[in-house]
Amino acid sequence: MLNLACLVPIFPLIGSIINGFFGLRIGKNAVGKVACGSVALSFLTVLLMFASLLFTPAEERLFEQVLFTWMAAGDFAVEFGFQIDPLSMVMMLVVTGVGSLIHIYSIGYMHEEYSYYRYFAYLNLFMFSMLLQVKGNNFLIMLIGWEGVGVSSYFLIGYYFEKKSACDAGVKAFVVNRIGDFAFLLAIMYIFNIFGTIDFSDVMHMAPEKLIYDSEAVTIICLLLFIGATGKSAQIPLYTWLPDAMEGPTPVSALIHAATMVTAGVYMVVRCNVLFELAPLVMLTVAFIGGTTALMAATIGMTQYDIKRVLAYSTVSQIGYMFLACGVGAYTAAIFHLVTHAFFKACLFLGSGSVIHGIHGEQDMRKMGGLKKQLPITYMTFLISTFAIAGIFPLSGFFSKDEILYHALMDGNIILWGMGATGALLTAFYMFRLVFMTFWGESRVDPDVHPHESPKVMTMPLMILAGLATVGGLLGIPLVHGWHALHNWLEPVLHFDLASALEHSKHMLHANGEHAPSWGHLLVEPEHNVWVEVSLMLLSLGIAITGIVGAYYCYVKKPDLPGKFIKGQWGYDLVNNKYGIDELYDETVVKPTVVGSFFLWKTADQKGIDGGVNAVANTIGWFSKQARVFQSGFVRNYALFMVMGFLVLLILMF
Amino acid sequence: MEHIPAPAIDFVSLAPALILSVFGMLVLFLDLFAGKNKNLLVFASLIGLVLAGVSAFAQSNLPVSSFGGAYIVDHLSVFFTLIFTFSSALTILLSIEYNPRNGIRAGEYYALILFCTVGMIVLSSATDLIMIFLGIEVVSICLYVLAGIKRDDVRSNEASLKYFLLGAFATGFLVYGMALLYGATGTTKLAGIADAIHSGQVNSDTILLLGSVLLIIGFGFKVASVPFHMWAPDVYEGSPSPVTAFMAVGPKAAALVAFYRVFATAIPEVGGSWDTLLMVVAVLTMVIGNLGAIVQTNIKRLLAYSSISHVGYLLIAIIARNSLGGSAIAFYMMAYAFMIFGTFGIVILLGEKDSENLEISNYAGLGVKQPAIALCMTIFMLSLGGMPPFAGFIAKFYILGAAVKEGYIILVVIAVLNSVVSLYYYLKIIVLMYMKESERELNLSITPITLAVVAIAVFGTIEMGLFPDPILQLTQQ
Amino acid sequence: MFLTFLTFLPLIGAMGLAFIPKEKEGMIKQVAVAVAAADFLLSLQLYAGFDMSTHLMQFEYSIAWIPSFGVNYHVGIDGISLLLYIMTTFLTLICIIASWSVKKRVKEYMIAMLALSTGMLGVFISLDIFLFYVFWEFQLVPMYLLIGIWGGPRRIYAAVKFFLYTAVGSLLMLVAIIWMYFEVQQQTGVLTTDLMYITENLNIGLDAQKWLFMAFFLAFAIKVPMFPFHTWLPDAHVEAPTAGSVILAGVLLKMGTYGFLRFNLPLFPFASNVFMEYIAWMAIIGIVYGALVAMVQEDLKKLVAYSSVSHLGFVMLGIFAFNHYGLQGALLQNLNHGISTSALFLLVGMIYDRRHTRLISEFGGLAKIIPVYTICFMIVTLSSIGLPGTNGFVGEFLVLLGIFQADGMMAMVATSGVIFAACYMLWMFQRVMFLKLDNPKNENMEDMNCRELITIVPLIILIFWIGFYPKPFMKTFEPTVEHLMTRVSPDNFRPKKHNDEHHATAVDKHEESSSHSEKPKEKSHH
Amino acid sequence: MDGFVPLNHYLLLSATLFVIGVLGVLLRRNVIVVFMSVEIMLNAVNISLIAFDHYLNNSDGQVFSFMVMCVAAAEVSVGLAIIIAMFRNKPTVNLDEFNILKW
Repeated sequence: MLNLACLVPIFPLIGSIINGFFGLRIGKNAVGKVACGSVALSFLTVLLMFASLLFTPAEERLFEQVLFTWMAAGDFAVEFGFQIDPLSMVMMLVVTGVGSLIHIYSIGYMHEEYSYYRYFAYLNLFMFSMLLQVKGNNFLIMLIGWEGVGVSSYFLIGYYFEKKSACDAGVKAFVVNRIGDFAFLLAIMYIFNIFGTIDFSDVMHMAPEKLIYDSEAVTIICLLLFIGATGKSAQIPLYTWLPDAMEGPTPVSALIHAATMVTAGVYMVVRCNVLFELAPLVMLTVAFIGGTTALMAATIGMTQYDIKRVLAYSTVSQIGYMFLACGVGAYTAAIFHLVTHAFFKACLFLGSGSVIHGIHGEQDMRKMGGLKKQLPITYMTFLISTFAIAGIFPLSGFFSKDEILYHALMDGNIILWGMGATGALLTAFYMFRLVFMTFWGESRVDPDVHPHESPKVMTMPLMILAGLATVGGLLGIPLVHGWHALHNWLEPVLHFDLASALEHSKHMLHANGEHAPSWGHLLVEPEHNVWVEVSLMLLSLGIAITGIVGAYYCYVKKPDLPGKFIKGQWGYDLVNNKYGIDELYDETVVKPTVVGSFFLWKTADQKGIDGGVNAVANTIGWFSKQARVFQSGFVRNYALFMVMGFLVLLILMF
Repeated sequence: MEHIPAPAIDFVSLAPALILSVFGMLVLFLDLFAGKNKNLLVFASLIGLVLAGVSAFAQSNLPVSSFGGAYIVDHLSVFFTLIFTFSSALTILLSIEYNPRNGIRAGEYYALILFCTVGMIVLSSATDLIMIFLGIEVVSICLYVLAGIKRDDVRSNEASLKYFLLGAFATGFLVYGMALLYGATGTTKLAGIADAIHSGQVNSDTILLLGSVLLIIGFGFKVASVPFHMWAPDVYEGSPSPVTAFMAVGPKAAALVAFYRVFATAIPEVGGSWDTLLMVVAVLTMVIGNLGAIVQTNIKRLLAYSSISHVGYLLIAIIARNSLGGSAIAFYMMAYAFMIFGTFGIVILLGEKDSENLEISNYAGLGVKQPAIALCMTIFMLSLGGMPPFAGFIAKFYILGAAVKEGYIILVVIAVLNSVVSLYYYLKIIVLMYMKESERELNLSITPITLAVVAIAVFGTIEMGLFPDPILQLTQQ
Repeated sequence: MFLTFLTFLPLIGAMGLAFIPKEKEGMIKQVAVAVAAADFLLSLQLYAGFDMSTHLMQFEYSIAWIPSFGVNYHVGIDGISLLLYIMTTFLTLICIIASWSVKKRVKEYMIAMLALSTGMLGVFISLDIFLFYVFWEFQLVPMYLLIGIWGGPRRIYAAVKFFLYTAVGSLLMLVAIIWMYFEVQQQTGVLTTDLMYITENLNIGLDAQKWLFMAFFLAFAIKVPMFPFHTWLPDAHVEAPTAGSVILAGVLLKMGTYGFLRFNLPLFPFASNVFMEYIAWMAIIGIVYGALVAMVQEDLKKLVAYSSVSHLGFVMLGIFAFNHYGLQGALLQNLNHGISTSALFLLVGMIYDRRHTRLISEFGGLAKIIPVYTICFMIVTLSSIGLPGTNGFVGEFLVLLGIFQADGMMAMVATSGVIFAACYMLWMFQRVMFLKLDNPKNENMEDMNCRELITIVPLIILIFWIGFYPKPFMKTFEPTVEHLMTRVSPDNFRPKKHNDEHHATAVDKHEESSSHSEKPKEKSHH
Repeated sequence: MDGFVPLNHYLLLSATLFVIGVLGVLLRRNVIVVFMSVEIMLNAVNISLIAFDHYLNNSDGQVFSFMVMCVAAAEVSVGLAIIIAMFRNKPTVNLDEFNILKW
């Protein structure tokens, strides 16, 4: 049953090829069917595989399928193979599941588009690469998908390619991602350098023996990997592309820039958890970067008026949470949040899409308001998801976020928890600000636009996702040991024996004749304290409600309050234009590169090198012009030259 | 009564020279009856040349020396005899259509060529200073006349005058050098000189060295090496095209052989001191030759300068002073003969009734108008530039090889860099032919015999480039 | 013999063309295509008959050519040359098809094309230095004519520059060749220019090796072209006709890298090791420099030309990584560049045919009117960026992997080229294909026609084929590279091996260069 | 014995004559004079040839000098012919007026 693995990515690929090359001929209807059909097919296959994986005993839940050897040079050989284990299974379920919903939604959303086929070709291509990425059994296959999704997102962001902003956003996204990939590539090479293989299972298996705990090598590797992750998952310092990526069609934002692609980084970190466990320094970095990103993005989110940008920043911030979780070693929590986030954030984006669709492409919240009557379904689903993301019991967001915060406090420290908690507060605030500004209050929609609820094909996915957002929490019921389904499910992947790893490290250090520091304290497990957890839950619930109330107060009770409050605050301005990070990058990186290149071309290349080459030629030409002067035509000069030559020779001779 | 011992003379080995002299006189004699139509003379002289060429191989057991070692016929001289007769024959073929068109009616023209060839043959096998002097003078005097054979043309006159005056001037130096050499070593036989130097019976080294410097001037003038080259461009330009071609190949080759014999066989020991001089001369010759050629707009002048630079390469072979050098020169001159006669054949073909069309700008658009001729010209240019797979490349490889073998790497590097420069102006002609549009229409009269000469030359250039082995073997004996 | 036949078939074809009256252009084109196609299909036989298990020369044929010089006509192919050879025949075919739109002097054009093909093929098979040199110089001429006659406005400047620039290098190489020729005669008494023999029997002191290496290096570095010697390339590319650029990028540049593998490394292994680091850094500079300069070009062809500089930097880097991954990567990258860049030039040529300009600023928004073209262009662009799944990635990754073994720092700088590549290619793509179609001249541009598709599609297929399943290509290199490694791998040059005094100087300099590549060595043996 | 003139004196004489001839060629404009200077050079050479001959007492020098003489004679005839032929087209003997061919 698991042998179907290879089929999963094939379906979307075929779909994409059909749509890409024959899309125009077969007509919109067929295109939609092909696209959704292919993804649905792979979703079904995944379900089948899930079932069969479910019924294999936990310790045998690792299945590798090798199709062929991709590249081989000397002892370097990469198989083109897939790895099916609980982790990749979760990802596949999310990707194909949410993916197919969004495909269906797109049929409705994009139906006026001329190059409808192009859109679906790209979207299928994305599914293909995303699946490759989560299923690859070694780093390079992952990299194929990793860059594949990058390209497809480049296409999809630049889908409206006649808008300059869209194109720029696309290029920006791709290039920034490339910076991440650059680090990722180096990491892979380094890994091969040490392990002699880049196969996930082998590397993870060998890591404890080959790498010394907290040694330079492992730190560098993990750091590089993490940089790669930040590129893909829009974390500080490489997050700037994601907000711009909202230039793409909304379903794309939902699928790629919320649910699946941007979480690839998290997936990768979790996939390499063994390595990260060995690099405590990097772990700490990850945690802090995650926390900071969560906080900062949230603050920016509060100030934005473009409905999609608010969501974009919230995405950045939520992924920050996931990294925070990874950083403190709570991988389950990270994946858990990844899943729930996929649900509610996809729902939110699709909802916003439906809103935009309903009021004919308006994205500015200041031109919305009071839409809950015209768009009831959208409103309901949107509200549910908002509650979920704000972390209101018993919606999915509550559980996942809460678990992260708990671990942040327990395995991390109070600062990390503080960041998370503040982030939660802000999240609740800006999300409800969004809801209130969009759906409540009196309508600010310009009069000649008549908002209307979206067709069923669009609302249906909304409802499904909202449902998932509601019940998703059940995956990880806290408090009671053993009820945490996701935790049990992922256990075989995340199992890591720190003690033995440390032993190995000690041995290796002694082999090198160095003294191993005392790592005893690392092995004491903080005992699972139910009461702390409960109190934390209540606390965070409180925080969330505070945020909501705050938002209600500012945007429903006294809508004019924020305006007064923020007037002339330099802090607000700073946040409002995103801490000027984009400008900073422009000034420090982009411009110098371009100017420098011009210098290289115009001065170094044309004047310098080529100038030199031509100078040689010209010099010769000049000399030859001089040389002919001697040929004066006077016999006596010629004779003179002969005599002079004779004298010169004499001088040389004697 | 005592009787004077007559020097041993091997007439068979002298056959080429003798035959040619006889035929020369015959031609002069026939000229009396020939009247307007010179075909008879042409025919006679061609026969003479062919016979001479054939008879060169008559002598089997080489080397043979006559006149008490003043005259030696060895493989080198046989091969060169071949080059001479061949080039003279081609010259005559070229003249057949050129002369009437350009108002050269003198019948002695052909006789002079034959006599000149005799001189070259003598020069190439002379092993005695006197003999060398004699040969050089025979050649030069014939050439003075040939250069000015277009009596009513001022340029032709000027050419011959310049050539004559400077030639005589140079002869002065040459003879003086020979005199000093003779004085220093007490003999005029090259072998004797070599022995004298070898066994250290030299009366005065100063005189010896002075002599060799003077010789460098003398020979330097004949082969047109810087700074004794200045006559060349003017004379080449002024003289009738076939004569120019003739001058560029035959006499130069002869002088080179003599040069080689004197410096490489007679006074190699003092080489240590004169090869620096020769190197300077060689480098100057290459550089000035190429620099001069770049700016030329007149094809004949351009070729004159290019031939100067080629002399530069050939001098390298003399400097190398090894057997390879001699055969390298031989091969090079053979290849060069093909290229030059081909090129001049085309130059003549492109002449019009009224003008000779010597401006290279007239070659523009030839690639379209006369693809075949353009192709041949391209081949000659590339071959002159030393590009494979043509004769010029093998020749250059040979020469450079001779020098590298003796370890003159720097010299060789300079040479190759020069040949890059030279490529520039050879390419310039190709550029004109293929990449420029022609300004004016030429009313060409493509004449069969000249075309045939070009064809032979093309064949030779390619053959010696692709399958040089037969000729290499000839030279390497 | 078969090789000889394949090599000279185009030339024979060219001679045949000479007899067709130049009015019958259609017939001339057909004949040319027929010859090229035949040559290509037959050359596939080589792959079929190639024994992948040995590094020895195959299809070897040797016969005395100039006995008195000891020159043989000795040809053969091994893993290094096999694919280059086939690619040459392949690209010749593509180019001749692509030159259907040539109007001016078709006959000469086709003749030059076929003659060129023979010249290039000869370079890749000759195993006699003299023969090699003959071909090496011979192919200059047709290329020179192609640029000079059918090129753009500044074609003459470009052509002459191309010719002389190359000549400088190759003539110095000639001196080196002659030197070795006599050296080997002195050492072994055999007068020969046979490469195999010289490689086996000539042993040269380090100082001499250095000089010879430099001479050969100059010739090949100019051809590649490596960083400071590259300025002839943009001019040549910009002025050359489409097919000319394709051949130039696809094959002629490869002759440089091929030269390094065939001559510099096997003949002067020690010197190569001494110079390794400098050359590696030159290559890296080339990578970054080419990419940066490409970024700001206004002319499409110039942009591609500079990108070639960057890509070939990768190839050189791979060669001078001196380990298995690097060499294989380099060889593969050689092909990749041949495929991707040729495709790029073909595509640029197509819009040039339609609009007679190559200025990026003249275009924009083409994606709307010529979708098929856009797709092709996109794919090729991505492969040139080195996207995983396309051919570009496999080669680049192996090269980088190789250099990483040698020196992490180098690897890091070199890898940054990947980022810049994305920048300049995508930026160019955006400015040409995307944005508003605001230039009315572009509005009625028609999409690719069947003939153009025929030229592009095979290349695109190759792009993905190598991208996803490079094995059939890479396994041809394996044994040869293995053999080459045993010759040049730095650990051959331990101090103990060289006890003569002048080597002692090199040894310590040589230590660090070797110490880097400890790891691959010990690995490639377990 | 007395009355014996050492070789060097002859050599010096011939050298002086030779230089005179050279200077004549370099300095005089008149074609004929230049031509005569050349002849002087040749005769200077003859002097040294004879001197060497006498000094080395073998006859090569004399032979050589005879050769030089007749060659000189031949040159004279040809040279004068050329000058006359030229004079027909351009009635002057000023050497500096003959420079159509240059550069």
